[in-house]
Amino acid sequence: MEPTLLGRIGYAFVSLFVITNYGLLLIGSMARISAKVQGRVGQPVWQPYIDIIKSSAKRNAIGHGVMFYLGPVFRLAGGIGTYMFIPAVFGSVVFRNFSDSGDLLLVMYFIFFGQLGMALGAGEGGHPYSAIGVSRGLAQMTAFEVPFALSVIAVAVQYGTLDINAIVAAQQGGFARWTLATNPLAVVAAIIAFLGMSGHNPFSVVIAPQEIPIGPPTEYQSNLLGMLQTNRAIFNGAKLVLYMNLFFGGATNIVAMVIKTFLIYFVNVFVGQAFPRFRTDQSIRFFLGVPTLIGIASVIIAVI
Amino acid sequence: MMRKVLVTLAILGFALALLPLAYRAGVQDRPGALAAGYLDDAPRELGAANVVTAIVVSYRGFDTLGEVAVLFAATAGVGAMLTKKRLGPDAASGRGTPATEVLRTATGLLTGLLVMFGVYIFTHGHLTPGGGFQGGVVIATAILLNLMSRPESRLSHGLMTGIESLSGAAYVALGLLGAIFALGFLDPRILPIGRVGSLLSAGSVPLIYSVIGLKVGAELSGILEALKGDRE
Amino acid sequence: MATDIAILAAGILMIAAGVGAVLAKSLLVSIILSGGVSLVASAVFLLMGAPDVAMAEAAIGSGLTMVVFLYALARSKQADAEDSDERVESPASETGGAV
Amino acid sequence: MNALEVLAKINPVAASGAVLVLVGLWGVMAKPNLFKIAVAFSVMETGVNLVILSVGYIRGRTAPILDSAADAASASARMTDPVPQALVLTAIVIGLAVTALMLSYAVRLKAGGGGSSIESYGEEKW
Amino acid sequence: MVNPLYLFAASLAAAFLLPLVDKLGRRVSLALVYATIAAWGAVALSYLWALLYAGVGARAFGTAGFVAPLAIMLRVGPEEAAGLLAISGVGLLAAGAMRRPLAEAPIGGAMTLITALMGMSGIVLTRDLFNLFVFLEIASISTYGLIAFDDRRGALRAGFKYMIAGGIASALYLIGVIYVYRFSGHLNLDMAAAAPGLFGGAGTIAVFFLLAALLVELKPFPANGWAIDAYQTADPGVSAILSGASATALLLALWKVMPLLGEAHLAAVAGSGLATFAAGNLAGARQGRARRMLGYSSVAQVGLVAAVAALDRLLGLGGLRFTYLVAGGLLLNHLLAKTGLFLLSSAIGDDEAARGGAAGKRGEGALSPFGAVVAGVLAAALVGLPPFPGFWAKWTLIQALAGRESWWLIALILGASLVEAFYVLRWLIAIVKGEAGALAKGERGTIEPGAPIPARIRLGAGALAPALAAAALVVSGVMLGWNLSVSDPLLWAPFAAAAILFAIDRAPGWLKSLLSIAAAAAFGWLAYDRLDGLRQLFAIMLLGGGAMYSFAAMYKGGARRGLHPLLSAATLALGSVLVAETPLGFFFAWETMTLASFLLVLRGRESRAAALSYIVFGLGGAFLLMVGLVAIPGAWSSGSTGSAGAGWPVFLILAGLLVKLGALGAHVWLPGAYAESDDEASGFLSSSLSKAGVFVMVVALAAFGRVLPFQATSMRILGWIGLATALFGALYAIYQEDIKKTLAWSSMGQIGYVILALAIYDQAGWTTALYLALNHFLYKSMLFLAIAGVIQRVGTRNMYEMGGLIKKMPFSFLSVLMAIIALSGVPPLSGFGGKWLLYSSLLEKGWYIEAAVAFFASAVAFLYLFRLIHTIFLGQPKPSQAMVREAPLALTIPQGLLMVVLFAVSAFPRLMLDPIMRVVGEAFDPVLRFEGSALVSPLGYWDGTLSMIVTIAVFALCFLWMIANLHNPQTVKQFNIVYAAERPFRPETTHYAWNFYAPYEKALGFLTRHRGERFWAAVGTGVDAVGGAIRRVYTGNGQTYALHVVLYVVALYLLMGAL
Repeated sequence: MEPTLLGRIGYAFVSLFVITNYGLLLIGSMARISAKVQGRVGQPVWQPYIDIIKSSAKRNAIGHGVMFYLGPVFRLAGGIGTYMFIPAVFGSVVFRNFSDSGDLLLVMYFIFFGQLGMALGAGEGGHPYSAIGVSRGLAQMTAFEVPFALSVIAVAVQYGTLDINAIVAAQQGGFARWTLATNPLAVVAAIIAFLGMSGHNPFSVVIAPQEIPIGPPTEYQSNLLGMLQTNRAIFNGAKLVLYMNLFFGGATNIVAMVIKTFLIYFVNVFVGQAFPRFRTDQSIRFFLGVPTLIGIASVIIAVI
Repeated sequence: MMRKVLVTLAILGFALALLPLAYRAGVQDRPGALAAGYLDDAPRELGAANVVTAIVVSYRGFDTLGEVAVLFAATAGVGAMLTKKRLGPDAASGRGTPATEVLRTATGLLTGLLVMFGVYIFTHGHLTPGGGFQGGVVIATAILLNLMSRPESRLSHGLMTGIESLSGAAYVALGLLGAIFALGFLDPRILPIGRVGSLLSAGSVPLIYSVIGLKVGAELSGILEALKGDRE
Repeated sequence: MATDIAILAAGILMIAAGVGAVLAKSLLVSIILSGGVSLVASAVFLLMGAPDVAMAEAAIGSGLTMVVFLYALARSKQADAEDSDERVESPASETGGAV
Repeated sequence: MNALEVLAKINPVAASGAVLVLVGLWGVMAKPNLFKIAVAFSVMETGVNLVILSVGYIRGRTAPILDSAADAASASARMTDPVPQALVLTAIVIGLAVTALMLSYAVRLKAGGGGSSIESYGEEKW
Repeated sequence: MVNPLYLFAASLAAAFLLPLVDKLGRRVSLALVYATIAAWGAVALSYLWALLYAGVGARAFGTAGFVAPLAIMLRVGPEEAAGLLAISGVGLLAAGAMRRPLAEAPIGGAMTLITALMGMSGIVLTRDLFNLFVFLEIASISTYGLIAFDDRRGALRAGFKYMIAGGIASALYLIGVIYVYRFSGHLNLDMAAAAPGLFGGAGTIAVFFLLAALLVELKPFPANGWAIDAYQTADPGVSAILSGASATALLLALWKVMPLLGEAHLAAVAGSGLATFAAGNLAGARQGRARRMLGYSSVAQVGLVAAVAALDRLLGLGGLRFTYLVAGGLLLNHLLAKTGLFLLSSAIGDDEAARGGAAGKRGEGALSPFGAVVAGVLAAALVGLPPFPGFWAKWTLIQALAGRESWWLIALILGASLVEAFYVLRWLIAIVKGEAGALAKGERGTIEPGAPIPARIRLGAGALAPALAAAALVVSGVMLGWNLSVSDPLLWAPFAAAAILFAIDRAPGWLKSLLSIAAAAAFGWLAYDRLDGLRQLFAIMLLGGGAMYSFAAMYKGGARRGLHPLLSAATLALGSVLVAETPLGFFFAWETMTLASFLLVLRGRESRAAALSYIVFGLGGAFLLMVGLVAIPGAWSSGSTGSAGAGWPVFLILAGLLVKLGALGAHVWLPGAYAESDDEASGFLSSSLSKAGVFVMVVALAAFGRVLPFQATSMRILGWIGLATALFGALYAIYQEDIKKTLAWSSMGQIGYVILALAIYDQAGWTTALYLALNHFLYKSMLFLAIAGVIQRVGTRNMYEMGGLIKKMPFSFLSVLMAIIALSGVPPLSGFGGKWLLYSSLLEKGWYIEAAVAFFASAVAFLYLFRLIHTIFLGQPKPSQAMVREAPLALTIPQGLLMVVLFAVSAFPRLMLDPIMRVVGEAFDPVLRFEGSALVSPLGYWDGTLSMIVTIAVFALCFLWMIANLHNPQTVKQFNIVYAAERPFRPETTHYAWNFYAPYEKALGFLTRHRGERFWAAVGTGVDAVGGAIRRVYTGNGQTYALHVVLYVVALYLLMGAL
């Protein structure tokens, strides 16, 4: 039964609430696991909650102007919006979100919305490092989009549709029907792209300017930082859900979703840790090399 | 070397075109229809004994007008090109080599004679060989003699210009008279045709040839004068 | 046929004079030879039954032209001893540029 | 066709005229002296005049001038072709005009300080 | 009809009496000269009137009271009358311009002038072969005199060479004439032509000599060095007479003897003429000296005219009317343009042989506006642009040749024309712009305060003759066009608008802007009935865009001379491309657009090189288009669709359009043209004018796309071309420091997507293409308008010299922000619709790799877009730009409107897509359809409205959260940052802008090494080398020229024997 508009908005909030909390916990637990692996105690799992609450409560020290304030708004809206356009749980009315706004292409492009706004906001902050970071990030982005696009094309070709629901539907019926099984090359290409997309090692040079402790995070403080932190949770979750839908058979219930996304994230992070950091030009060449070939191969497989 | 080869090739090639043409044209055994027409009609129509003159002055008088114009243009060109100013201060040639007394005396005697001979030639152009051009050259020769015998003297430039201009104008005027009083421009039949072979025959042909003679004589003299370097 | 042979003989004379005029080192000789060509030509014209032309050629082509030449030569102060075949050394003249 | 017939077909005036044209042309192309070029042109003109008149050449005919003895009726039967003669008259005068102008060019060029070879007047090129 | 003999009489009398009259003073004698020449002109006019309007037939006049064959005949027919008029017209113009030298030189100069013109008129009139010789000699000898009359050293040198060649030609002619007499028995032309003796055997050789003499006089390649030297060195007036009047006379002489010619002769004429056309133009390409360059152009043009007349007889191209139109049109065009240009070259001091150091005058500055218009008209006419006679003649010629399938001839003629256009326009640019531009030699695009303003060269009285020639060109061009039934007033509207606006060029800019807008509106209203759905869509972009930019042009004060007429003309020309109904009408409109936009580019500051490559590529594309159009019978006729006859010519059309659209490979003109023109003109070119090419491509593909040979492969290749254009456009854009260059490359890339979408060739693809085109118009307009404001305010185009302008120019920032969101395809703005449509249709079509590359290209676009907005508006401001204000209203108002439109079509995609799909639906089966507000493809769906709502809602939510949590922040100045633990002391160092994408350059810079530029540079070098080799023939040695003449004749003879 088709819910009313008000009902849909209500469901959307529920869905958003779930993903936010899940995302925060995911970050917290991943940091904890990382620490354990490295032999440290690490932060509590709920540390992200504390961070956000603390940030939001703080006084705003300085502001650089309208675009500066709008940057986090764009960012968070981008994260939420991306999630809103993805059906999180197959067949669930609650987690269907607003995926009828558009298909896979809409999601892929809406990812840019937040990034663009964030970059602009940081730009108005006036700090040169933010510009350097954006420059690197965008440069790298053009490169990892290629294998990602190829794997998405492979999926679309394979299932004959760009509709995420339909893609998930086509993968129902056991592991053998997952894209992971039917077109593993596409998954490989997409996973490599994901590392770049998330700025994990070895593609983390993008956020290097922020590591020097005076980058945009210092410009952005208090509630603005809180929004960014919130977004990190939601956006990360949205991307994981998208990957799950495309390559790992989607999820028919919330538990499956949690397990699957957790595993995806886990693999990603720890695969990445094994490599040293690339310079920007190196990572661009890398993405346009082997992963792109893998992507092309995956398309060929899909066509065949 | 290259040039010599090319020149030889060019000449040989040209010969390849020209000589066969000349050979194939051969020798006529009788005049063509047009020539026969001239020969038969010229005396009758124009009263000119000399058919060549009839053609030159009348039938193809327009050519002759053009020919005078050519000479005129050449004179004007030479005159414009070789002025004293343009040739530089030490322009005039032959200064300082005074002519011998013999030449001076002879010139005095001959000038009048030559001019009269020239006039004779062009006034009888319709009867005997010769005509305006040949007569004009004779007159020019007289002037040439004067130039040589008295290198320091100047020709009376104004007089020459006057003769040149007026004889030219007279030529044109005679042509116009033909258009008005006869059948067309340069038509000599404005005067009676007369009897073939007499001096006063062939309509205005003798007149026309006379002004041509004067004009040509004056122009040739002008060329000589300019080449001598006397032009202002 | 006799006329023909006379004309041919005159023709050979003219050609010889013409070649001489082109080849002569001295411009004066050259000019006189070319006048000679005209003079012989006017004789040929007379033989052919063209007295008008013969007169004109003799007076204009031979006589006046020669005078004009001589005047011009005197004007340009070119000594007749000067070698008229002398070339200016220029690379363009060798290749002829015609290739 | 024996040699004599060929010879009879040759127009002697045309032959000498044509060769003279070639000689003149050769002079124009081969001799660099300005005055020599003019001389060569005048040789060529003479040759051209001969060629022109050769067309009017008819063996054994008289000049196209009526004298008191001859009557007009037989003119076309015993006279040569007058047309080329009329043309040559014009051509001769024109030739003189060209020669005079060419010589004044030569004089003027030399007076301007150039050499007497045409090769020294090649500044305008390419 | 007046007997022309009286004119000869009058001329001769005047000439004879001139030395006497001169005693009364030079003024009087010169007046007599002018009166004499004018008399010829007046009589020629009366002849023309009698022949063309009073219905009198051609008439022959006898001389000396006799008629042919005994006497010389003169004939007055249409060609003779026109020839006389041309000779006297050129003569009068030249004589007027030669007033001073004529007054200073001996009277012989004036005398030879009269006889020269009389001689040429005689050549035209006479019907007698020997009389023709006499007049040839009158003309030549007078010319020899004229060349030398004012005693220039160079002219004397050239004159002697001229005489040598002329002497050889005379000898040839005499030999020819006498043997023609021998074999035909006549000297009268008509009777000789009727006599049998001339055809076959020796008669052919006789005619050959005659012909060879005339051809040599017509200055064929390579036997024309003597003539070029004379053109270069004589008084410009004399050069004009030689090039205009003398060529007319000689061409008519050739025309006259044509009845005597056999096939072999005609082939020789055609071959020689075409070779001369090609070689002359190639040699001209290397010329730096203006007069010599015009000389090469002259011999080339005359060669073409001669060839045309012969080709008509050989191939049967269309008979007398054809020859009148083409040969006559080309000749008229040539003689007026060349006369004007020769005289202009002297008036502006480009006359290097001129006495007394005037040679340097040109270096000092640019032409005055009036002079520039005159020079532009003359050069445009010479190059064969509309509406001048050469344009009509060229079209007719190419059409006829295509009808005979003489493709090689077409290629030769057009190729050589292109080379000619190159060097003529290069000269035009040099004289119009001046040698030293207004900008200092240092930083490109910066205005240094001390830079010298170029002096305006005022022509004064010297402009009169060129201006008259230009006016005559305009009038004759319009008449010819009308005659060819291009009589649609709308097609002529651009010229009318340009003329009117030029006339009031001193009026304030706002008035002209309003008039331009009114003109565009009126055009749209008048044309409305003739616009179908497709054309309406494009009319919005073309006419609407033009009007918008005319409005925006008010943003700079002052009269902005020259801008409005050109902008309006270009706008209306775009409109007329839409309404043209015949191939010729269309091509006319197209070339009009090319011309107007070229001048618009030229108006820019440092635009010399850019304008030149713009017009050369523009013309090259247009030529391809033209050949394609004439090769397909019935192309562009309304409603024509694929016929079996259309095959490969469609490729030509497509190739021409790809050049015009700046597809990769032929794009080298694009960045310069867009970057260097005036700022609003750049926007116009990029957002409006480029759509004309899209429009034509849509029409061409709609009509012929289905009958293309190897349809699928061809389309795939076309798609890849578009894709490569998109990718490389974006890649080039990211490395630019110059903001306008960035936008220029971006435009190229966006058009690449349109080409790609068109190549998909189904309903989805074409919907995409039109949607992308409309969107590109929207956001590229916003960008260019905003950037125009920025450049105006900060005075530089280098992005690294800007920064932090968001505080000063918030509205412009907003506009740019909207535009780049749309351009990059980020939802929810309409740009995403384009991306969605593109990928959907690509995937649907099965072009997967293409889709991936397109994805990469569109990601690359982010790079330059972010750089654009960041380095200009964000980061640290420059202290020198502290006083910058928001852009003027003339710019912000259109941007505001465009923003509203952008939002509307983003929120309600059907506003734009419904009309598009209606248009596309006429040609294709539906692939896409709407379900409510969702657009559905077989692969997926997109609901623009819903996604907009969701985005706005989410954004508002986040915004509210931000506001609610904002704890009274302290707003600080822009410099207030912490940088290495200090506040930056010199803010410049902290604005990260220069070489923004250094790592990217390192990684992928090898892709952008401008191979296209290098390729075309190599082509240019090749043409240059060929031209250089050809002109080595011209050694300057008069004797070598004589050798050339003889060798030419011999070669012609041997070739003719071979034929």
